[in-house]
Amino acid sequence: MSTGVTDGVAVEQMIYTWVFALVNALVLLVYAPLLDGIGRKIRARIQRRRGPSILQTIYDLRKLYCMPGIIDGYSGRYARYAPALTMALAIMAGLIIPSFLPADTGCDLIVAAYLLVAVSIALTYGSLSMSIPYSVVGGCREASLMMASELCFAGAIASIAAAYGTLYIAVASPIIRLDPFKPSMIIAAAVLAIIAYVEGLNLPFEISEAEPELAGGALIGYGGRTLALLMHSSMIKETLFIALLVDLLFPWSILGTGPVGLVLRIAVFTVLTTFIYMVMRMLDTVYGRYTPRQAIRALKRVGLASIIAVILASIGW
Amino acid sequence: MRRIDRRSTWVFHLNSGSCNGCDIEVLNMFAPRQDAERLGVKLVGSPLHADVIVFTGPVTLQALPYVIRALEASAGAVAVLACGSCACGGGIWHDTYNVVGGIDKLYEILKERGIPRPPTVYVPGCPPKPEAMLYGLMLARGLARQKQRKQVYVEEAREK
Amino acid sequence: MRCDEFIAKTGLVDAECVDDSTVLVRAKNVLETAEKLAEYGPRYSTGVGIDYRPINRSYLMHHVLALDKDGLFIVLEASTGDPEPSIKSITPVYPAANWHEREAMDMLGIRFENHPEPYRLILPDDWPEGVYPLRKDYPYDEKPYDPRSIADRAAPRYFSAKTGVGEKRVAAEIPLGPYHPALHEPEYYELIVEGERIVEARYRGFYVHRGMEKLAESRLTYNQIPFLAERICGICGYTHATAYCQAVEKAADIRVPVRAEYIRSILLEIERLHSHLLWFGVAFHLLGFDTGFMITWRLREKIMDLAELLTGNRKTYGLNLVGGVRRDIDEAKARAVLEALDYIEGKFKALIKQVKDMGEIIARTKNIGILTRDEARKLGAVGPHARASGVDIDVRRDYPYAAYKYVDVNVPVMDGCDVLSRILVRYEETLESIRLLRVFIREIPAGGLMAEYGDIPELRIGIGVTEAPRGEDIHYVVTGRENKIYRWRPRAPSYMNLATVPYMLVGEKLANAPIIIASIDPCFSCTDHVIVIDVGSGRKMSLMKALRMI
Amino acid sequence: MVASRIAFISEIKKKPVTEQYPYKPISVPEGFRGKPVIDPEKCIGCGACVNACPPGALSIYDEGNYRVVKLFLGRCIFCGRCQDVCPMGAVRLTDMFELASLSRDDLVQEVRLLLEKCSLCGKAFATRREVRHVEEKLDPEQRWLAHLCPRCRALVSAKMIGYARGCNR
Repeated sequence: MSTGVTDGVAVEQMIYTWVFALVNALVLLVYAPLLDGIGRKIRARIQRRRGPSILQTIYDLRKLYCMPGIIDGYSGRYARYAPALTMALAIMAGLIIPSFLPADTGCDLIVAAYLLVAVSIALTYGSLSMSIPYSVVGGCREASLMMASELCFAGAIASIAAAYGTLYIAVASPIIRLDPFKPSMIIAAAVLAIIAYVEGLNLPFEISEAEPELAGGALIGYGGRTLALLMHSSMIKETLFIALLVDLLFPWSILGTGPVGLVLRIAVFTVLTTFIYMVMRMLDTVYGRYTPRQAIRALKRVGLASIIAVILASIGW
Repeated sequence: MRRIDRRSTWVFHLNSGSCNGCDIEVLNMFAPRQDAERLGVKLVGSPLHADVIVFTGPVTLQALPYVIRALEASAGAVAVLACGSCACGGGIWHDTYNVVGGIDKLYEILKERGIPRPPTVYVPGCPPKPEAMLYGLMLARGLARQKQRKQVYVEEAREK
Repeated sequence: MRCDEFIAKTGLVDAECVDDSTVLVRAKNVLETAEKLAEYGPRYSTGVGIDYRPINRSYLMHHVLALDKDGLFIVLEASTGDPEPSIKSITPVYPAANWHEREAMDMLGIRFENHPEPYRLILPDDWPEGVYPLRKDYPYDEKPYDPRSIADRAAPRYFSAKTGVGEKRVAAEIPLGPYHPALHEPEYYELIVEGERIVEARYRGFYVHRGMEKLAESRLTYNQIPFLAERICGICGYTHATAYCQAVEKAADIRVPVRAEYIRSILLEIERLHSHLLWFGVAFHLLGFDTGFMITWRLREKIMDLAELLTGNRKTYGLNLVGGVRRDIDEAKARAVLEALDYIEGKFKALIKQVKDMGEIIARTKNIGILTRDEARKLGAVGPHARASGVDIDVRRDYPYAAYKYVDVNVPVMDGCDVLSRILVRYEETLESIRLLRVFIREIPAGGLMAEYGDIPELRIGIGVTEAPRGEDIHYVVTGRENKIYRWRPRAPSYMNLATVPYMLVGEKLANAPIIIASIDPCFSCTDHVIVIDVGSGRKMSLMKALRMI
Repeated sequence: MVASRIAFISEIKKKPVTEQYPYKPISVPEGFRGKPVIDPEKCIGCGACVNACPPGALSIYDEGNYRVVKLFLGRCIFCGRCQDVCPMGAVRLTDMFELASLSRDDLVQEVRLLLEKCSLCGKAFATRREVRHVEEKLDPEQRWLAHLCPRCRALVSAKMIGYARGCNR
């Protein structure tokens, strides 16, 4: 699609792509908090509680969006821009990573990774420019966790690149799949899943917002609308990590094209992401919290696995 | 002032020197039996996130400055839930040398500092049942009817 | 050993028997006598300063030493004259006397010679010098200054909610907490670190000082104080009410009916169950395992129901009066207790078994927060905390009271000395509580609930002691006239245990500080009241910030 | 290790234990110590409860022609001592616990009882009901004594004892 703009089909294709992308991003805005609500319900049920309505997170966000933004008065200037920036980056990631509709924006895995990491960085930097120690600590924890998991992410990308012999890993490409018959790709898929788990702030890796230790960590100095933006964007980020995994894992080409294929894609995508999310939330519920050290140590092992995946992939396994 | 949201209420727990009885019952609201989360109530750790402040304790002199700081920081809060006898009226130690004596005395001090008195729900009890606190929250949300009213009985003069 | 045997054995000349298990030693030279008594290996239990001026123009300091093996209390009395009261400190001999002497210093203005840390402990920092609230000439309801004047006191800075304005940022000194911002609990530690090792820990607390002792001897009467005592602590209040009543009963020689003793014991055990389950929940929550919190609190709800059924309220049972109890336990209620116990026992065992399988939780508790046996003894640690360090003490067995006189109590002792041992000791104790409750329900005799007694004699000493969920709870009472108490001094178990926390923290990695503080069961953890001072730069920062630097 | 995690997750199949409280009322056991209520018809204003109340939630004072017994729930610790000591059985702890209210004023119960004036000195000294209560316990010929304030009563009875002993002074 990168060829001539004059080509009518290509133009039509491009319009479709970006309309799809827009729809994806918009639906994500609602879908991510909905997933969070489902997660809270599951958590409650495992704890034998009735739990909130699955729309609860949406209600919470609605309330926060209706409030004026509150920021700790002693925070640095950057802290004030961080919420909007984080949201913008999250929406951008939502645009280019194909989710419900097959928006083939030519999204490269590396670009997707960069954008998702940028969401975390924006959030972390905001929390670091606060004067509240909890916020700073939360930011530091988030940063160290991010660095450790991004290293694993890089390993997974490298193994895919090695397996397919290309540095352009189009997420929507029907060719590049995490082949379930190749050991290296199985490991890569597992690593990607773990990263999605870690980045989704699930226990035992939920160390940056640790409620009993840090009282909300990075988010503590924000209130009202700014808090809503940050919470909302990190939910979107979490959902996009799962979306990326599903995109790379599922052989979408078997669904065919046309309206039927489209509907099938939406259904399969929704079911798969919801399912993966629910499993993650279940695990989250039955784990205790690592100390930052333990978390990094655990991620080191994942990093080691991803290096093995690179080696396996380069020898063709 | 912003109205309280009926579907989503985040509470921040502020202890001003209470005996822990009320504090545990506040936590108990979120235990499986009562499960306040089903009503959209969430306990938050930052006063900036709070819609409602759950206030316990009689306000000791040692704690007073901290309490004032915390109330000043909770800009988004729209109501206060004064839980227990200590918060409502100073409790058994309402007049001792180290106790300010309940939330109303605190409001007097706050008034001089230019902080208006927020809408307050008094929840008596020593400690109140978690359900009584939930009821207080529902009252603050406007979803429950107040049952307790002032009762005055005046004996009528009758011929002997 | 009985009191008179002890006096004969030691050859103390100025000693007399208060009752069978209490010796009063009137020391001319308190330090010398204290050193002499130290040969018998006593544990420092509590220290009581008394304004005795209305009686004989002197101040008294009563140090209570406990001989656990013999079930004997030694009251070591030192007295001093009026204008400038001064007594030799015995803290060099008994480190555990540190806080008690400082408290007497704060509240009565007694000076202790050679005290290693003569700093303020109880009263607010800006409390005026020379004003001593526990002196008899100080009115209980007089505030030494207008509360408004301290509203601006330099409290650790909160963050302001205004957007964008304010001074240039400074590192905040105290972070706010999970459910409790500036204060949830009367604890506040200053940690001094070198790199990642803690080299010193200091304590400042008593944010919840409510002037209770003064209130008791001024406004309240004998039978009102049990309700005040119950409100010392919202978690283990009933044990305080019982200890107080036992103290007065001992002073006035009142015999409580046996049925009333059983009822007291049943409720004490119910309170222990509720308190231990609560602690398990909070510990799990701190370790990030919220499901564990929910499960224990779900089981605990059954205990709360029992309390409500037996006493009419979930907490603050309000059951005790001097001389007995106010409510009976009938057949139906006894059956409800047994049913609830059956429900809880299996489920609780299963939960702990599952938790023992969880690697991340074991890793965060094993070999963390070591308190050696010697340290525990020296500092006077009590309760499950001491028992997890191999100190074999339990008031229920050593100084039997209420219905524990009639049954055998098994005391679980472990020598892991770490957080994990404290968890396991409390687990064993929970099961023992369930067993004891079954025994009590089975063996409770018929009889009255309240003893008959006349006027309570004046100026008698009474010591009431119970095993609270957190350890030995000792109430010291001097009776007064006009239906009022002369001096009442409750000493909660956490008072002793908190002093051990700095010792557990010193030398530890900073990352483990939160769960260590929680492990003594200070009702809730106070991880957020910890300040860290870096020796190198002299800079203060929060614990959590320092954690990250590791 | 995995087995215990699965055991935790499998709890999801069981029914939640949550009650439906604000929507469905909950029951409290018999003997629950809820809101204390003074039965104004029975109360005689003797003040026994005020003396027994540990926190001082109950107070008693005279205002005009009335003696006021005031109960401030906001300070009440629900111990039930008032119920124990009330000679008339007028104070009772009910099973009401939903006491939350939007104003402090709503937490007050007042019972205003008419005062009786001493038939000698004319000073108000007790409520009419209390006088009547004492009267009923006395022999008919002594009933007039109940209408005297404690001071006058002491004077009068001292005189009477003097007469009885045959002392003329």
